[in-house]
Amino acid sequence: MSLSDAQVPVPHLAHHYETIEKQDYAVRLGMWLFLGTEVLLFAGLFLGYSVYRHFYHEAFHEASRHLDLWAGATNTIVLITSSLTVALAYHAITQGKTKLCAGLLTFTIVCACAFLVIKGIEYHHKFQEGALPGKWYHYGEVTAPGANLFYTVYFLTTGLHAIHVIVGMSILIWILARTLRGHFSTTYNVPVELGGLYWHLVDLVWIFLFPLLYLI
Amino acid sequence: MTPLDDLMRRLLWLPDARSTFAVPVDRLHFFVITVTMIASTITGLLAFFFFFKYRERRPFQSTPVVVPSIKFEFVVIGIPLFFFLLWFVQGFKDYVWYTTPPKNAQDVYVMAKKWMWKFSYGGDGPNAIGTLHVPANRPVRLLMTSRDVIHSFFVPDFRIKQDVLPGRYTETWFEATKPGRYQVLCSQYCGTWHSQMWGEIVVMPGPEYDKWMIEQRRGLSTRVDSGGDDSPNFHGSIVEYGKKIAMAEGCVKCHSLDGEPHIGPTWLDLYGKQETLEGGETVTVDEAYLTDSMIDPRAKIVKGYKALMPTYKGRLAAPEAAALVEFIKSLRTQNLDTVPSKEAIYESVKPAQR
Amino acid sequence: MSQSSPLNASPPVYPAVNYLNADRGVWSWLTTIDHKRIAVMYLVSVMFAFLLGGIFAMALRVELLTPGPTIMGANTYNRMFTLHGVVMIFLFMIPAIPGVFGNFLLPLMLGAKDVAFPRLNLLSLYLYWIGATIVLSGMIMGGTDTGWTFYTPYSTTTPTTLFPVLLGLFILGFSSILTGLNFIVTIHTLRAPGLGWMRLQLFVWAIYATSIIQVLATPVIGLTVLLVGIEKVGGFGLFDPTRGGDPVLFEHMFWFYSHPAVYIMVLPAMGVVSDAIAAFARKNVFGYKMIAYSSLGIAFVGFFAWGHHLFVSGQSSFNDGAFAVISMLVGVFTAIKVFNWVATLYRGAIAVKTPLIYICGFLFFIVFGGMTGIAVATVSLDVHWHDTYFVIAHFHFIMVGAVIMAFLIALHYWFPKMFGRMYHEGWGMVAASLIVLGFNATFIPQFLLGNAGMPRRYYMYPERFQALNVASTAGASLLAFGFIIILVYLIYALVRGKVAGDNPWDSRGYEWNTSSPPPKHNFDQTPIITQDSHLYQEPGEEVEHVVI
Amino acid sequence: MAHEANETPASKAEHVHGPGRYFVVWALLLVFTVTTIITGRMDLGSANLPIALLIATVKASLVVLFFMHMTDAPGANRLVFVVSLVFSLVLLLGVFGDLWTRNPMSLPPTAPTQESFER
Repeated sequence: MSLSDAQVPVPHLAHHYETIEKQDYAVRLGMWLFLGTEVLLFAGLFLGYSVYRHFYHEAFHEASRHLDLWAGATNTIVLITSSLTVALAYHAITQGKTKLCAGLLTFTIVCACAFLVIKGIEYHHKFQEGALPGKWYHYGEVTAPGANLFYTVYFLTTGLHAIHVIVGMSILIWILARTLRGHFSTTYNVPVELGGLYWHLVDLVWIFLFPLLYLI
Repeated sequence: MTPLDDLMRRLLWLPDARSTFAVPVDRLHFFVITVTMIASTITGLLAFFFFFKYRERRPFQSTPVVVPSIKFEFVVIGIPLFFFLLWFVQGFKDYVWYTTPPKNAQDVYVMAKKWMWKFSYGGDGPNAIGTLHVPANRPVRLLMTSRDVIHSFFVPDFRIKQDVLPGRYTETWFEATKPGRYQVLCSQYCGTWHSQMWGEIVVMPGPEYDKWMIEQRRGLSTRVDSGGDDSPNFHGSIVEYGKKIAMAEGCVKCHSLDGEPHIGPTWLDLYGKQETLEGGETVTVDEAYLTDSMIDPRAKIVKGYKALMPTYKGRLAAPEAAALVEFIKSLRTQNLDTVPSKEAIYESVKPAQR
Repeated sequence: MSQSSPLNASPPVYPAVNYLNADRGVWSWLTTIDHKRIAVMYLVSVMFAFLLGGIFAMALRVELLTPGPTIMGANTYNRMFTLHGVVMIFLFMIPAIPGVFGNFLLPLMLGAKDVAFPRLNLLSLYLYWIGATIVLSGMIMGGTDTGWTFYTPYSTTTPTTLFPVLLGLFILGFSSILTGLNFIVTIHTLRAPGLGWMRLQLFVWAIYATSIIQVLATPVIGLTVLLVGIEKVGGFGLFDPTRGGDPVLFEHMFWFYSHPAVYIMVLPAMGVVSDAIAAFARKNVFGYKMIAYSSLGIAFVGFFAWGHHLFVSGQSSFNDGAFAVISMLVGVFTAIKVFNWVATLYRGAIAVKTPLIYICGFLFFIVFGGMTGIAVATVSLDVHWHDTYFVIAHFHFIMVGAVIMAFLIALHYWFPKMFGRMYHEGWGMVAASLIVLGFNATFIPQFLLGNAGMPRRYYMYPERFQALNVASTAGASLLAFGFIIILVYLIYALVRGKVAGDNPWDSRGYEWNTSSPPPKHNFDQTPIITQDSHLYQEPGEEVEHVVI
Repeated sequence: MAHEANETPASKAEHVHGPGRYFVVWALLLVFTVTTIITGRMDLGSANLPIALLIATVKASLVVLFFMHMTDAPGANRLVFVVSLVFSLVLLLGVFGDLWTRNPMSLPPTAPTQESFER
């Protein structure tokens, strides 16, 4: 979205801005505002989690023990590492190292795929076990009242997060393509920065989701 | 209750204040609304007066620069804040009193369901659909729950209202101050016939209520004591009459009208339907099947339901059975909205049918 | 600018090249990134939505003429009031003033050539169209009967079509967020040289505060309608009591957006009035800082007041009290504005034109509507009024009495700015008087109905309520008549109206620093702001300073 | 002029830091991840939640401050992000103010069955 004002290959100054700096400033502010809306979007889901954890403390505790901790932990490490590489990619492009940047972006995208694959395997297990949300719930292991709601919250939060991973990944692929075509340079790299910001947000959400769902 | 209170009440179209809570509420209401009317009128008139007083006297007229002093700012913040906080304090005090039922209050259980109110008393007390009998000048606490969606229990004369939530209880209480009949309305939107989900509270003098309760407990009372027109020579459409009977006989306790299967099959779209019976054979629901099922309910049980329905042989006169059939026939999804019903259905209180 | 003396005034000329005729053809409109053209397209769209919502409203009023069925069945009625609410709130109220006048005027008032992200702006409009289409297609697909509040578990169990409406609202939410985001960035980055924060026009401040709410609150309603949709289609049970869910949680999440959403609608209205009063009284805005900060105050405090919609819902008494006392603060901020508006008229040079009639009505309506809001936020009183026509009357006083009045003020005040032509003043006055009168006649009986105890969303009602309902319907027809007059003379003015000239009101708002209608890029050269807006003295004239 | 745009720290201020600090942050994040797994499985009872949240907050802060360059961001951007967090808390606290003090019989776990009601 905020990227749209910079779709032209060279640092393009839209007619209503006086300087590139001002335009970059505007675009960054727009991105942060957008990240703010994302925070509130997830806040609604975290609210749902908190409320039902408050009501069904036992069930949530018990059910969290039935999630695959190692899948969750691996995914955490994968996302943190991908966050590092995307930060490094931005650093590389500011220094004009286009190839390094492209390599790091590729690595990030691979990480994103890895995350989705692991998540998919986890989902697959849950489907087989019947640890499903709401009316589909027929998992015998957790019987405390409210267990179905744990899985409702689990699928909603991780599902929305996974959608964000896919969106973030698509943005990174687009940026990678433009990097390879040589659109970015030491002077013009705002899209890389913004794509990176979005990806960090995806990481941020997971940093909270992981302990809340898997650990407590 | 002063004459001034009465005058205000009439001016504002408020119903009479018939509970202990209504009196302080109305007082505060009058205070708030009077200040509101004065403030808004003054604002409008002042603006109007300025339009005249400071009208443009020549084209392109210059004007002075007018700025507020600190004093002005304090005044414009202080005056509204003072009034608003005053109202809040008084209102919250009354509200806390209203949300704290007295210890000696008598409990009545209220169950809301699309689109009716059901009341039951503790112990061996009676159950009733649509009508709640309570004593005057004694606190009554209502413990309410809903069977389907959110409803809201609203008695304008008592100035009380409380949402009724499915799956949990909410409570409210009141102390009626004068015997009489007061309407109960559902005020939380709950579907097609939300606007007809009415009930009635019958407030009786204490001793009379006690006598009534003893009679109910003995299970002797079958007398018709509701305000509605329950006489057999009911003037109105036969469908409406059927609806009344369905309510009065408690049919709707087990047969829903909204398509949702309950203890018995739903009545919605029932007429004309092919039903599979317990034995496996099928039957078309027609007048004959419906009438037979009232007289001998256990003969042809629809698959998936238990044989729980008591016989209504001897309890329903022929015209009543016919009216019921007509009522069932009228319940079709596509013309759900044409079921005529204008008034609350006030039905008699019968002992629990067990 | 018409600083020139009236004596040598030449007849106004219509600018030969302006944004309206700079490019031609439908395609040039649909692909435009010019904020002014986008504003005009918004204007047409919201007027259509208003017409639709108005027709629903009239049908509802006619149905309520008699206690029993009048012209439609119960299910039709229930679908119709849902649509009236959804269309009026999400398709008209929320985009109306920001979408039309915010888009048109914000860059002009800032001395900018466009909004910060012009393409994003067009995307907002397209999302609005897509969302609106989906919502309205839901109506054709059978309609929704939940009311615009979608309370669970009714909404998740109703047999009617709900999903298109929820999906449409989700998309409309995006449109709203992107508009807000765009405006915030615009105000931060595109102010003309010399235009500091304390020189911004109050309309800009109001839009700024509105945008903050849009950005912060809208994601939550987006998520909430999504959850209801998922629950309805997939049975996830998040708000379903039979699966351990809590329907009151839905109410919390819904009102976390929908209460601030009231300020999304009313704050721009207040901004319009602040500017229009100054222009027509030829006065500096009295208490500029107080009005500006109170806009931000309302935006902020408005987020802490949602619980007053849940007083009788089973919410705890502690929360009831906390939310009630915070709601009072919103009232104080509004009161500050009202005092300052009236004081702005003091010692002005007031030209009584059509917008002034609406302003007079607005001042009465917002005080009465606002203070009845305080009344319903007074907990013990709300118990009786909650979900009755009193609440309906209260929020229509704010929504129609304040917002639509302000919309009409804006439309009349800036009509020459937008189209360079004037409407007929006489007809304007007639329509304005009709509307102010008709409005009172429609909604004052509804206050009384609420007192008498008539709950909202009632298809049929006990006979004792009939007299007031008939009065209200009569008022509504007056109101509708007024709107029809406006529509007719505005369309006439658009085609045949007198050429207005660049600044027919001799207003000193910054948006008049260019021709009317403005050229494609707003200003031939970037304006440099040297003084506050709305100062009505001639250059070099000695200024009289008054402190009250 | 839009003054703020000019207040932006000399446009690429962050470049004075080498990539080294990203690696340090990454290492810290990994350490905290391991810590939270260990403390999470230790079953510390009621302390579990605060500890997990504390660690998560520290990790998130690291990401925001260094990976997302919040340390170098202009005031408006910081304000935007902080405000969104504040309002998330408002949402949470407003609802919990209700849950903590609501009449217990109005809360889901005590949901009565229909049978218990029909007496």
